[in-house]
Amino acid sequence: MTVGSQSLIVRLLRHPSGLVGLLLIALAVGMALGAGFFFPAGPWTMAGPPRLWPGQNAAFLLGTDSLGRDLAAGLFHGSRVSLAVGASAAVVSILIGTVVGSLSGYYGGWLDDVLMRLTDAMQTIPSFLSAIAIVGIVGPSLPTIIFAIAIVSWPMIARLVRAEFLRLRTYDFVQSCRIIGMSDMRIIFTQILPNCLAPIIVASSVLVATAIIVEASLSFLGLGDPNAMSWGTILGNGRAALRTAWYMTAIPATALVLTVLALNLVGDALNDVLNPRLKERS
Amino acid sequence: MTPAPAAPLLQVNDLSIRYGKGVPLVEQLNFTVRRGETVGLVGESGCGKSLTALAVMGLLAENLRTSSGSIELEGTNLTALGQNALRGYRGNRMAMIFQEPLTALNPVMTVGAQVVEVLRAHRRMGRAEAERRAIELLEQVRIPDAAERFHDYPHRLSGGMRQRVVIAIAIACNPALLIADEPTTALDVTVQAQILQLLKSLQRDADLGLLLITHDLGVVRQVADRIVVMYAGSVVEEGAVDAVLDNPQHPYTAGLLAARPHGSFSAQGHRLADIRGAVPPPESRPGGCLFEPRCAHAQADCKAARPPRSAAGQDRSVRCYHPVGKPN
Amino acid sequence: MKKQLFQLDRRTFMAGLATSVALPGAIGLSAGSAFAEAQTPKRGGTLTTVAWPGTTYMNAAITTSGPESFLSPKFFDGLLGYDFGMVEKPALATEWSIAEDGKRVTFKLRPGVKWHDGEAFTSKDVAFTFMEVLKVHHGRGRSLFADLQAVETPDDLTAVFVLGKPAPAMLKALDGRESPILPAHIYAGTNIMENPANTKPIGTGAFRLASYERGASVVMERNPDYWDEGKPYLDRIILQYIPDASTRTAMLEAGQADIVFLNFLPALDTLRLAAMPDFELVEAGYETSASNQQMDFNLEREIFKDARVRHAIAHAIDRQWIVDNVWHGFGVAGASPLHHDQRAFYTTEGVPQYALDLAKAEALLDEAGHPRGANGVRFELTIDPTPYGDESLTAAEYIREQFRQIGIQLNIRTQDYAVFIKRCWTDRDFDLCLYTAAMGADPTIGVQRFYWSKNFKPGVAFSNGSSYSNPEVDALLEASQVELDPDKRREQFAKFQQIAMTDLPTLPVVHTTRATIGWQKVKDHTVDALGSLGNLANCWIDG
Amino acid sequence: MTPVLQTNDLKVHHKTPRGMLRAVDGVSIEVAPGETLGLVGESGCGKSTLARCIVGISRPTEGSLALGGVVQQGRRAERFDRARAVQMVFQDPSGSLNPRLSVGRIIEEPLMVHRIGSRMERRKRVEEIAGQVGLAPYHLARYPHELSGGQRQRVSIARALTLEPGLLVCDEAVSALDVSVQAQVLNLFLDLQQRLGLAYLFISHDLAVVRYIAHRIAVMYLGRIVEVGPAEAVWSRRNHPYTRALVDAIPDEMTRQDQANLLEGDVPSPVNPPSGCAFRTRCPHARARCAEDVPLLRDRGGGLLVACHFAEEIEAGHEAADRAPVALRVVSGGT
Amino acid sequence: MPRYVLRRLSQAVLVMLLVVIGSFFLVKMAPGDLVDVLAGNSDMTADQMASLRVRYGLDQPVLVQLFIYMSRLVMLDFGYSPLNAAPVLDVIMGRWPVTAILVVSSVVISMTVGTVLGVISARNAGNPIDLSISILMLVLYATPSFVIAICFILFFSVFLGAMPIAGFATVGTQATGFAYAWDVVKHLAMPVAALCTFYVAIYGRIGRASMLEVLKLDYVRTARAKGLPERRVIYVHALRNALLPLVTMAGLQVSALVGGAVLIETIFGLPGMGRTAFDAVFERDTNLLLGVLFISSLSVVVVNFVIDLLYMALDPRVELA
Repeated sequence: MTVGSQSLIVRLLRHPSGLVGLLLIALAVGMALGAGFFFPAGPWTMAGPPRLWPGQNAAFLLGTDSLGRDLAAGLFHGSRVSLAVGASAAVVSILIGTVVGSLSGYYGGWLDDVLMRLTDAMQTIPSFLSAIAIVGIVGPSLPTIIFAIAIVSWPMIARLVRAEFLRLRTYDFVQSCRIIGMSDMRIIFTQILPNCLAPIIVASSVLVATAIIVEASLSFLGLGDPNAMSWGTILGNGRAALRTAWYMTAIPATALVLTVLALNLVGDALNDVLNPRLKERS
Repeated sequence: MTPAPAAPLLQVNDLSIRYGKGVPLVEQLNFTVRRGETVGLVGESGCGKSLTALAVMGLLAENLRTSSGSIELEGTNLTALGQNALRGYRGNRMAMIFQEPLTALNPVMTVGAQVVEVLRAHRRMGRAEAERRAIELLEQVRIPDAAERFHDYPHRLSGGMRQRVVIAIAIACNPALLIADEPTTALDVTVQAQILQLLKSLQRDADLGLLLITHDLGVVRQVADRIVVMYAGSVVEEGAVDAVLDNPQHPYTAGLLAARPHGSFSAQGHRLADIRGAVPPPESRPGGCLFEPRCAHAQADCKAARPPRSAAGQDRSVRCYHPVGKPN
Repeated sequence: MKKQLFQLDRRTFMAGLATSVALPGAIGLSAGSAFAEAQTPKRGGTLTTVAWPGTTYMNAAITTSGPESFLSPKFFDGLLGYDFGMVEKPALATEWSIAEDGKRVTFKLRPGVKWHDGEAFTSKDVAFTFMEVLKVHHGRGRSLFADLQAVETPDDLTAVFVLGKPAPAMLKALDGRESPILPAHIYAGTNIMENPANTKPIGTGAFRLASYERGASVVMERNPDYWDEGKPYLDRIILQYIPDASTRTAMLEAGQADIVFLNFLPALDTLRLAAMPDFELVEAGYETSASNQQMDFNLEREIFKDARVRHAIAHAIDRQWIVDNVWHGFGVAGASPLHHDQRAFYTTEGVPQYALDLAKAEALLDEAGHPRGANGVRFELTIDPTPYGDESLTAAEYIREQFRQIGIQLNIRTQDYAVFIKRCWTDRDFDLCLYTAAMGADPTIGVQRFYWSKNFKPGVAFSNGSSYSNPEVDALLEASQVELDPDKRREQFAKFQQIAMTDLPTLPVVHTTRATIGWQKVKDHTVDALGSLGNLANCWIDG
Repeated sequence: MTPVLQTNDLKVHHKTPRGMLRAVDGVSIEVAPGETLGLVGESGCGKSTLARCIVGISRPTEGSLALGGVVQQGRRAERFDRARAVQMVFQDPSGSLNPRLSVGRIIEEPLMVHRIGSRMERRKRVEEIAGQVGLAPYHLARYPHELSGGQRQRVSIARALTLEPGLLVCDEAVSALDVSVQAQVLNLFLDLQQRLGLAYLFISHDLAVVRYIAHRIAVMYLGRIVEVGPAEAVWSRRNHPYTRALVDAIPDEMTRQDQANLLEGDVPSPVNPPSGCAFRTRCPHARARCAEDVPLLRDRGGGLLVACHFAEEIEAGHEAADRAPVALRVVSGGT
Repeated sequence: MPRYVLRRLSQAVLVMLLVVIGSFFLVKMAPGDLVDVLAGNSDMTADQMASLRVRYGLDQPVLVQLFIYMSRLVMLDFGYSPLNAAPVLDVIMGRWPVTAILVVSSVVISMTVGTVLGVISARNAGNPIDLSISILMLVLYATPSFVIAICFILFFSVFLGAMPIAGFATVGTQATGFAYAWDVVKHLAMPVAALCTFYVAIYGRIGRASMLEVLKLDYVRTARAKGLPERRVIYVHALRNALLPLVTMAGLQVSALVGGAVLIETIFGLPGMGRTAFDAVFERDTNLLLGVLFISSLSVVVVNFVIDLLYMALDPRVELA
């Protein structure tokens, strides 16, 4: 559990799926960071002739979309939005989920009952439906989309954290903290939570991946933010030209699939490397 | 109490077990179990006693292997057999009882089904016949209302009852060799006594060879005929139970006996004779005598090389350059 | 592209036609089945088509929404039909005449017509439909028939419309789509909106309802007792509701649908299929549903009160680019508040046009007192594109880019339909809104509502959203409502078009054209101005 | 002297779906300063629940609990004082230490919570305590998983000692250790008691360990104390049939004995305990009266209290047979 | 048993109550209402809109509307769907079976296929078979269902011309009995498969991990010690226990599938609950949206209850406590 002599990154890089995953993610993050440098005009500029196939014109390596926008620029700038949506939605849902799960798991009793029924209710309403309803009703903008994804994702984290708390709170080291007079909040934050970090980190990689897919699905249904170019936006835009210019769909779809794949690979590797259970007993 | 000498039922010769290609966990192990005899295999956690049992059963985890030596059961070398052939022996000619009776039973199958299963795996039996026999077996291990318990799931039974079921499974096919790995450690002391008594009587009735693995010298004294003491993957001393426990020759055996709390401090005012330090992990075992770093009697030669196995009387051996206790 | 060449042709062609009422059947716009060499129709067969969204009712007398417009004419007839160029032709009425003063219109009804349930069709049904249903429940009917005071029924086969003042536009709105005739014996005395017959139609039309799976499909079967003897040719029409446009393409391509009307495929797919030998593209037959994509300036916003700003914006938007890249050629660059299918009135003569000219746009903005700020931005605006279809959003994205070049920062705001309607016409919380709206069979029906100051009615969707008010325009529009002389009406509308394009409260972006794409084997689906919005009684399948 | 621990008719009941679970059902015990009270009983008898109740992890349903003469009200504000009065050492030496904290930090934690001393002072104190329990300074930088079981238990003890409590509750504190290590830890407990005047409530299922370390022994069965008294008196007089059965069941490495009088069956469920004497269902001496009257603890002389209707009879019946070998064993064990 | 049922039931009622209240307020958060949409379609006057609002009760304060809605709900009255010109219950009853069949068959198929793949993978842990299955599952996991759906249509229907693309059955079909069933199977094959892929991957991965974990447990060792054939050890002893986390997953999957069905129903033109909800959002058909949310949540609750029972049947340790 404890990070030993090697740093986490080094251990991830030694793990085959960790290595592949990290490389792919580094690529995506690199695209996000480099977007402004490589394509300073932004993704919206109608820079060239519409529907230019990849390779047809050296200035537009990946071709252009129906409005003559450079797909490469879209892909780079899109990675910003897609990754940002994924990461922020994950952060928000982890925050909510962790608070709910910790309180529920630590205190139990009526608080647990109330919070778990709330969690049940959230999980009972089909989550993608709620996301659609929220985005549809509040209006599609990035904050709304992030909020909608987070609001339907936190129950999973809450359950995970709660289960970890239920498991960990019976551990004697937690009891001993209570015996030395430690306050509940201090126990939750300094004793139990650090020990649930591993499963949360593993889950968060999946969460980011899921959020990216959900955002793309929303865009596919026409519920993307029209002022933010994400991979989902390009996918949605390219759809009408699927049969005439399939590259418009294939390029963002590939980016999407590879990123999600990479996040899952890293998640698997983290799972192995972090070894989230207390396994020291011989 | 001493059994008549008989042909060895189980003979373990120079057995070593390694983790992959790494250091040996168990080294050069030799011991025998005769028909109708109970051998107590004793040692502290990590000494390799459970590994030895699993090696005999052919149940070592995939990353562990027996790197040398042989295990002969009724004259057949088990290490030379393939898994399929070995399967015919397991549960049939040799059987095993595990430490944790709850986890040793499949939680989602009735106890009856788990007994029936082993019968049908090794005996040509119809379902009805197997069920009848299973109930008999449950009765034999003194489970009250056996016919009803037959349909219960393991979690409905107490720890002692579960261990009886595990025993019933083990003896179902009348094995020649029964290996019991810490069969009573997880049980309360009153239940432990019941189980030990049961094992003893079953062993006596069926003329079983019983290999009893335990860390509790008291249990060995009560049940076993011979004792094999292991330390850090090796046998350090073996012999008849009474002889070894009354007159231990290896400092480790003696230390174990002395460390056991006895009497009353408040009344007698004595400290326990502890053994300093801890058991070394396999990768940092000393080159000389394994016990040397902890031994109060260690001398210079102990560091040099592993002491050989030396006979110390009839049926008794010890691995020590400087045995303690009364010479035989 | 072949397609664009053709459209240029058509524009010049139509300019030539502007003064004459179109010749029946003479507008051969494409190699459509309407003009293929005469073949003997074969009877039988099932026509499968796809559409979206699903329908609420099957009766277009109580709603103006799209799905009903397509469905209703199959079950219900109107008094009249229209040949190409919106020339009246008989349907349930065999003859019609207008009194001198234009205040009485007499219809002779077709004898022997039976409702699907066997009851006889009479003038009572006509009177009931107009007075009790269309005047009350039909969105456009309410204003169109506002001056219809009574329908007299001297006998079973005569209906006399009594009008408060002349209504020349009315005669263009009597087809089965716009004004379907309902059976009085089913509807009279009931709550019309909740009458079960709204989804179990009993009409006089060519087809009867065979089955209906709500939201999924409608199956229509041949009405054996149809008055137009021998018709319809088809045994059944199956309409499947398919939400996804690409799926609709796939179905047509895989032969799981025979034909797709009303631009229900992505434009690029339509063009791709049209280039294949087995398919045929027809662009005729949508005259009653001619639509413009247009952009309202909210004239209540201070910045738009200055016409130079509006003109500058018009100069910044290349409408032909939008036609080519957003509509993929299915349309004509916006040049007038009217639609070019309103041939009798449409003109560009003397109508100011705003060619793409970014420099001029910038100059106008400078002149209007909106210099570029430190960051190059003059001011910020928001555009609300209608959430139906992709074209509004895509066009908005283009406009955003154009605006960036002249120093206007444009934010696109998307929302669902309810919010869009509420924002633009109720709350009036918008700068620019971009939508596509029907211009109607006659400008009085479809165009006037956007420019008439008396139709500035917050809360009413697709009313005068820019809050435009020009007494001269009001006078012209009001005069044309009652003008019986076609030439005078034409002049009134010509003047209107000139003023409207000068004031530019609303920028016409694209005059859209609609298309039907189907397998070659489907014949005669578009034989008049109503096309697929008619009854498809002439349609047949070859082979 | 004021007892460091005094409970009076303490009860801990839990609601379960099957009914009220009477884990602790009226326990009155006392521990004097510097004294070791051994508490024995089979699993499920309520000894751990009692321990948790004493250290404040769970609350008593009824009865009173006084630590160092101060009656505990169960308020949150009491927790600092309680922590200074009583600490606990747990069974599982790996689960009782936070795997993410260094040994030094674990030992320091109580001082930090109680805001005792400056950083440097705390460090010094930690090293001092670590030395007391036999840990070297270099151990303080290690993490729990890098230590052996015995060392981990030393860390647990060190942590319990930092607040200098008068009483340590040791719940099966040596049960998970190997015999050789167990001896080391038991010796440590004895040393600490002598040096610091600590009192222990020493809970174990292992009667031999308890007899060795305790001044007095209490035997618990189904939530109640059935026998309590000086260690040797309880061990050798065995006035309660349950105590007798426990002692008889210990397999002794020194002699081979015939286990003739074994208890039958298992401990009944504490949800539906038998009427009258809870032990009667397994008791070889049970009679009609046992089903009706709940036996109360009675003074049997010599500080021995026994809850059995027939204690006199049982002691008399076995006196002759039992005394001799017990005495012998004590002598021979003293090597 | 009754005690357990009672407790679960009260939990379920509470959950449903939260669902109703939550979805009601969500829907009411929306700017614009049904009447705005109707007005957009029918050129209404402000007066007409006002009177429509009175008719649909939209003029009342939100809490009053909630109270009215809930009191009607008790009598299973979901109100009227103006969009469909029919009572909400009628609409839902027409659409529910589509989604139910879609979801149930997806759960069953993905669980079966996923488990089989997971077990094969676990038994071959570390070798090329395991590796290729793991890679396949990763790809299935990472590919959004709508991408897969589109590929299916292009390949099986357009390219091969083999599969019907849209609908639940051939429209206007006269087929009955087996022929009808086969027709439905053909229509649902692609949607179900597209809906399954993600979950095949999930089950496969969980199944593999769970199997590997179970194979390490003591009772599997006991089973081996009994000398049972390996097949029996795997499929009788290990599998049944390894299934438990998969069954738990199925409970969550049902809810997610109903949501995921939106995309699949959209692409395959299936008139199901998901698409209905989607349209209801955009047409502000509040009653319909609430009804769909309610019924789909209720279905999820019921299915979860059934899954709990199934879990209990699989795992006797879960007592009725």
